[in-house]
Amino acid sequence: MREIRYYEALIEAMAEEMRLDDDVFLMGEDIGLFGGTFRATEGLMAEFGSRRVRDTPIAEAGIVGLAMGAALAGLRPVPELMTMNFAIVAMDQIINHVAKMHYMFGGQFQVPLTIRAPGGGGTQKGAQHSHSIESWFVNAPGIRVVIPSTPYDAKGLLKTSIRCNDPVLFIEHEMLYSSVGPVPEGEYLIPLGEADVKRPGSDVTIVAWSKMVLEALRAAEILAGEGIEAEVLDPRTLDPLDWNAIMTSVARTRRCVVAEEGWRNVGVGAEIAARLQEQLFHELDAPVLRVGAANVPLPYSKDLEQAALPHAEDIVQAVLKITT
Amino acid sequence: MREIRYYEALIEAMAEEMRLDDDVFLMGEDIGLFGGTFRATEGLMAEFGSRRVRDTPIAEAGIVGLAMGAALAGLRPVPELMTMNFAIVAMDQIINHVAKMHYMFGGQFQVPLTIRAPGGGGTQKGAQHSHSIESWFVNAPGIRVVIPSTPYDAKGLLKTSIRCNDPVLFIEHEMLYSSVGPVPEGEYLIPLGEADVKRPGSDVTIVAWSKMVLEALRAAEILAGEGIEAEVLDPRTLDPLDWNAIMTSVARTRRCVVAEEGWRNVGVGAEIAARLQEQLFHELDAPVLRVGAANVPLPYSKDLEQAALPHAEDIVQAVLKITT
Amino acid sequence: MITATAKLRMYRQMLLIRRLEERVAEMYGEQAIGGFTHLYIGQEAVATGAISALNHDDYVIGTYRDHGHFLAREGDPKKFMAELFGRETGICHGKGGSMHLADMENYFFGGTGIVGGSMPIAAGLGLACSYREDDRIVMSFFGDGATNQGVWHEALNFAKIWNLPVIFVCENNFYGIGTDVRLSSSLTEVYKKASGYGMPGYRVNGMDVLEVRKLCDDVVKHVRAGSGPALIEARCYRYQGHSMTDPGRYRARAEEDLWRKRDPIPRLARTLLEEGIASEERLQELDAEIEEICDAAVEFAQESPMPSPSALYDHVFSERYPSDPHA
Amino acid sequence: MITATAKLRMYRQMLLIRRLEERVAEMYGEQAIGGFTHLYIGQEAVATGAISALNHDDYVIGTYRDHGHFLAREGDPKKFMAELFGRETGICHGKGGSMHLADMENYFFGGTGIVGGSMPIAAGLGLACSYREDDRIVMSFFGDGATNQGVWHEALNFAKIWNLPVIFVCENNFYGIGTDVRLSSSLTEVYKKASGYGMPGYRVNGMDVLEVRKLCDDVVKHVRAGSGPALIEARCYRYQGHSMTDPGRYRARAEEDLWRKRDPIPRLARTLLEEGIASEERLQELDAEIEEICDAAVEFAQESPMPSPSALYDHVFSERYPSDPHA
Ligand SMILES: Cc1ncc(C[n+]2csc(CCOP(=O)(O)OP(=O)(O)O)c2C)c(N)n1
Ligand SMILES: Cc1ncc(C[n+]2csc(CCOP(=O)(O)OP(=O)(O)O)c2C)c(N)n1
Ligand SMILES: [Mg+2]
Ligand SMILES: [Mg+2]
Repeated sequence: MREIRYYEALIEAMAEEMRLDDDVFLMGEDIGLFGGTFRATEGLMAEFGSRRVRDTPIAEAGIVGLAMGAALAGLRPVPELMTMNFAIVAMDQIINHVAKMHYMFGGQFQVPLTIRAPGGGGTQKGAQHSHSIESWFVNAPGIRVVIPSTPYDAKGLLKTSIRCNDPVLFIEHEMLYSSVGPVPEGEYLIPLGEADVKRPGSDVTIVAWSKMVLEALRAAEILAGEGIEAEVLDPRTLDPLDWNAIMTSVARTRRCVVAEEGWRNVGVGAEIAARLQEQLFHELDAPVLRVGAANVPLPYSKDLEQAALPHAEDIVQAVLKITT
Repeated sequence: MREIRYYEALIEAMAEEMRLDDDVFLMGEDIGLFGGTFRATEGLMAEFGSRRVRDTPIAEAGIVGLAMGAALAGLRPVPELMTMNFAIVAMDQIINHVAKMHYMFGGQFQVPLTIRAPGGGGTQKGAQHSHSIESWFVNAPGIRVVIPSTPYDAKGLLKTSIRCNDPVLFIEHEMLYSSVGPVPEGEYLIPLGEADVKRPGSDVTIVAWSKMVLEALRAAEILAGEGIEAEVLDPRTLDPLDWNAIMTSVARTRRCVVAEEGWRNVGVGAEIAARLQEQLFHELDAPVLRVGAANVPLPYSKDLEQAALPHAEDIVQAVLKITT
Repeated sequence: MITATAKLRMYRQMLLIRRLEERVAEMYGEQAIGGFTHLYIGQEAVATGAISALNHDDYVIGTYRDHGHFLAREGDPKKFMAELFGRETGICHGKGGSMHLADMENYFFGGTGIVGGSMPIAAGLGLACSYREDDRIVMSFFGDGATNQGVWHEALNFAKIWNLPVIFVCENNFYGIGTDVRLSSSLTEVYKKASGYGMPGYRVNGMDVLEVRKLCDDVVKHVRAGSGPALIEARCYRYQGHSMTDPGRYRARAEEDLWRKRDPIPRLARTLLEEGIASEERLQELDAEIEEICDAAVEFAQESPMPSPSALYDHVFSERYPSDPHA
Repeated sequence: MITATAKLRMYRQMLLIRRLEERVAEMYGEQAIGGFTHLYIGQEAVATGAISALNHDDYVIGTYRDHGHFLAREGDPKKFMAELFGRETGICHGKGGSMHLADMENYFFGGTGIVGGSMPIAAGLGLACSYREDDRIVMSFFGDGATNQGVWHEALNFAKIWNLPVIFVCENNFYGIGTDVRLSSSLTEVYKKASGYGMPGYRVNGMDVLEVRKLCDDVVKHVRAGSGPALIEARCYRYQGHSMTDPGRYRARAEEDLWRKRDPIPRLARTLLEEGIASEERLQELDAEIEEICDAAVEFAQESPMPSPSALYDHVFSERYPSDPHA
């Protein structure tokens, strides 16, 4: 199968949906003429013009709010926010408006909106550009949270998100944009709420998403060397979250480590650990351990930043703690 | 000891600190002439005038940002946000600025800022006024989270917060303002990070904060009727969080229920449950259960709202599940 | 030129809003209604005059002070009252309440509780109109206090640079809760804020429904023709407290009296009589009609069932998945 | 009247910024510097002229494009370069990097990465000045793109209603990353946005350090005297890409050439020579001096240690508690 980059998969997904449906349009900062800070909209203005690929002022709350209004009127906007940290600027529009309108109006209006934004650190962008805050959006009901780790998942899930009649926060990762993976020619969709086993294993389950899937796979390699077969489970979407797949896998392996790039303290991993011990209290052979970012804003200095972020080695350590 | 209301305790704390230190001042929407939506600043403009009790425009990001600037310059602002839902409007200022400046500037500036805001539902204010989102602020490092349940704790902790050289998010509760409790005359401080046993017990530990402490105490009464002695532990501050007290209590009772008003999914309770099973895996006689809000925006209709919010009865059910 | 029928319809509309809200106040007192409830009494001329200049399928959006706009949009008084009672038959099935009325059939997008929060959404509705090149326009209502909120600025800028068909109607009642506009706003003549966006700004007497209508007929014509967004400041006054719980000590008695003399309803009544559009008798008939509508609305609300407990998890999403709570 | 010494100092200042940033570009190429790095080259006259009109203890705050302001504030070139190298000896001990320079000793409050985010903070610094009635003032630097952000609006409104001593300096370089100001802003003559706040607005040629200084001397005098906030638009041009990774395809070659002819450094050099303030030789000496400073800065950075791993948990809070991570 052909291999393409993560950002190219995103471009294909958007282009295909835009060709199929004139209601789909893009808006965001420097997504048009400039082609997108991370090239994720490259070439789209050339094909679709400035009506459907709209460069905006720097006003995140406005971007989300305008997209929200257009969605209420039945269009399918796909706004891009340059980073998840800037999504915080639009937090009120996303949480108090986008995620609540359908409910508080008793289902009268739908909000078919897909907000794209990359999270993640690792490139020394410091404390105001690099954080992973998916946990807040999973905590608050009313918005789907999609967070693919491979080009294949990125394309299939973005197409599904754009067709979804509910708001979706589609979280990308700065370090994944240039990653390469197999993506079939032509159209396919991946349903929300279906986890994917990125590597099968029998001794321990590693639940990881976004860039941490790559770290988990590296960890699994290392662990295989130690004779430990780790299963790497990628939920791919955090709302809905495929509890069934997680419970089934851990019921089998009886051990679990959750790896996320966000702050570990009150992260999504905490919810997974909490539910595992609720539902598999007697099946678990060891505590569920969590790997995540250190409880600090991300520092600029390379070594410090790396020390703050979770890596394969941390996952290995956690697995060894509960398997030996 | 005399008994006063929660909001009166807050007023005393602010008035005392303002008398002691001219650098302390208040700002917020309708806190002056109007006396505060929940009366928590009543009479302060009369005593301190409009220089130190400042009515602001409706601009939450601006309110927090201006307070932040004043704090950087060495003042001790105590801005009020009318509800936690409106704090979301100021989310970028709080998370990307207030919580990160000290770190990202290598400790050069301090941010002695205390942001006051009430969370909580129960009065049919609907989906945009009633949520409890403390979990986000506990997830993000750099800001202290204080969340008192009684007039006594409210006064002592607010005074400590105002004197703290780091930013504090001081979370009140709309349903607690008129609650009454003993508060000694004169000055006292309560250190951050010290949990308080609101009721001692030996059979199960109920960790609860803010209004849920009242629900937990009601639950403990009911459980006592069933011959179950519940210990009600109120951390009082969520950052720093008194892990020591929680671990010690649960190591003794071997059972724990966490009760919070925020959405249970990825709430602070998830972190507590996750750490308990990490550290007390072999001591726990039963899974740690969590009680929290249903995974929905708060509906207006009274019965629906009550159904969405956690109550003593839910705590009782959870405790019975793990004790019988 | 405003026809006699139009004038009579506006009178009826204002009276309906006034009387229904008087019932709301009464029912709130009886605790049949809860939460935050913000009355529109005194400002009826603004929503009535402005909205009457629109087509049925134009888009309208407002704030938590939304009773008047919902009703001026021809929302059903029964579903209105039932919503405030939190009943299953309410326009939002009891999920929204007073602050979050919305009405899909009448293109009324609510009913939002975050001051300023509706501004970019209004611009977004305008974006949809311009994107589809239908000849709809948008009317966005908000208060004087909202104009100091950041998203207000963003929305006006977006509307201007993209030439969106949006009429921003500021209902300047001179207070945001208890805060005088002079304490909160660097420009107290709100219409002048339009200059910061190269947008036309107009001021109108919001206590005179005919003046409001006249100006809006004009502005609607231009905006529909593609002239881009406009800002209207309608100066008005709310006769009640900010919400049902507001004692309202911050306003001078004399000021309140002055504005009560400008009550838009008797004012239009005088015109109707002077112009021979309606007789005393006709107006009394109208009163009676409206009383009946109010009675029927309250009765409908009282007799309607509460939402079923299972409704709690409805409408979080329109599409469900197995792992959703109680899916 | 700007003295000869002042002019010479400004020349030296601009040259130092230019040369140091050329080193930054070089070091970035060698991957000694990472993250987002935004060069100020071309805009030196703005920070240099404006900040030279301030007292040492006035407050200054800027954006991620902060090298020029940090240096114009007399920040130490060594600590500057060390910070960009992420070293322990950096002004922020390596925690901030290029976007987050700050300098307590010189009252420079950074260095913020959220476009518009520094605006209310600047007003808050002004609030502190007015609260204490010291005669400090605040100078806040930001770009054309920032003026469309909501907090920009809130900050100007606050500053005006509270009469805060803040000078808002917009460095209009006509682009926000690749977006032309004409596509993003309803008023492209940014200084006119002041009218939306009843605030004086001024425009100045940001490529002429003497004009910038002259205007700022004036505005500083008024603001310090209590006349309230003011907005200055300094029209300028960045010669490099938005950040080190920007190919900059969105600008026309002709436009770039035009602005390069307006380079503020040779321009001032000509004046210095014409007015006999400095000779060719003196200017060459200056070049040499500054080369040495740059060499020393780079050397210092290269030889400085990386932060110790334990520094990771320092400065999250200034006061620690037992339950803090690694307390
Ligand atoms: C973001 C936000 N901040 C504060 C509030 C609380 N609040 C509700 S209405 C109101 C005053 C609004 O005044 P104005 O815009 O003039 O509208 P009016 O109530 O006068 O119609 C305030 C401060 C809110 N609902 N949302
Ligand atoms: C809230 C936010 N949105 C987007 C960005 C990404 N970004 C960084 S600089 C920039 C352009 C800013 O343009 P301008 O204000 O004109 O300043 P200039 O870079 O031209 O000096 C953008 C969009 C950001 N840092 N913060
Ligand atoms: Mg008002
Ligand atoms: Mg610019």
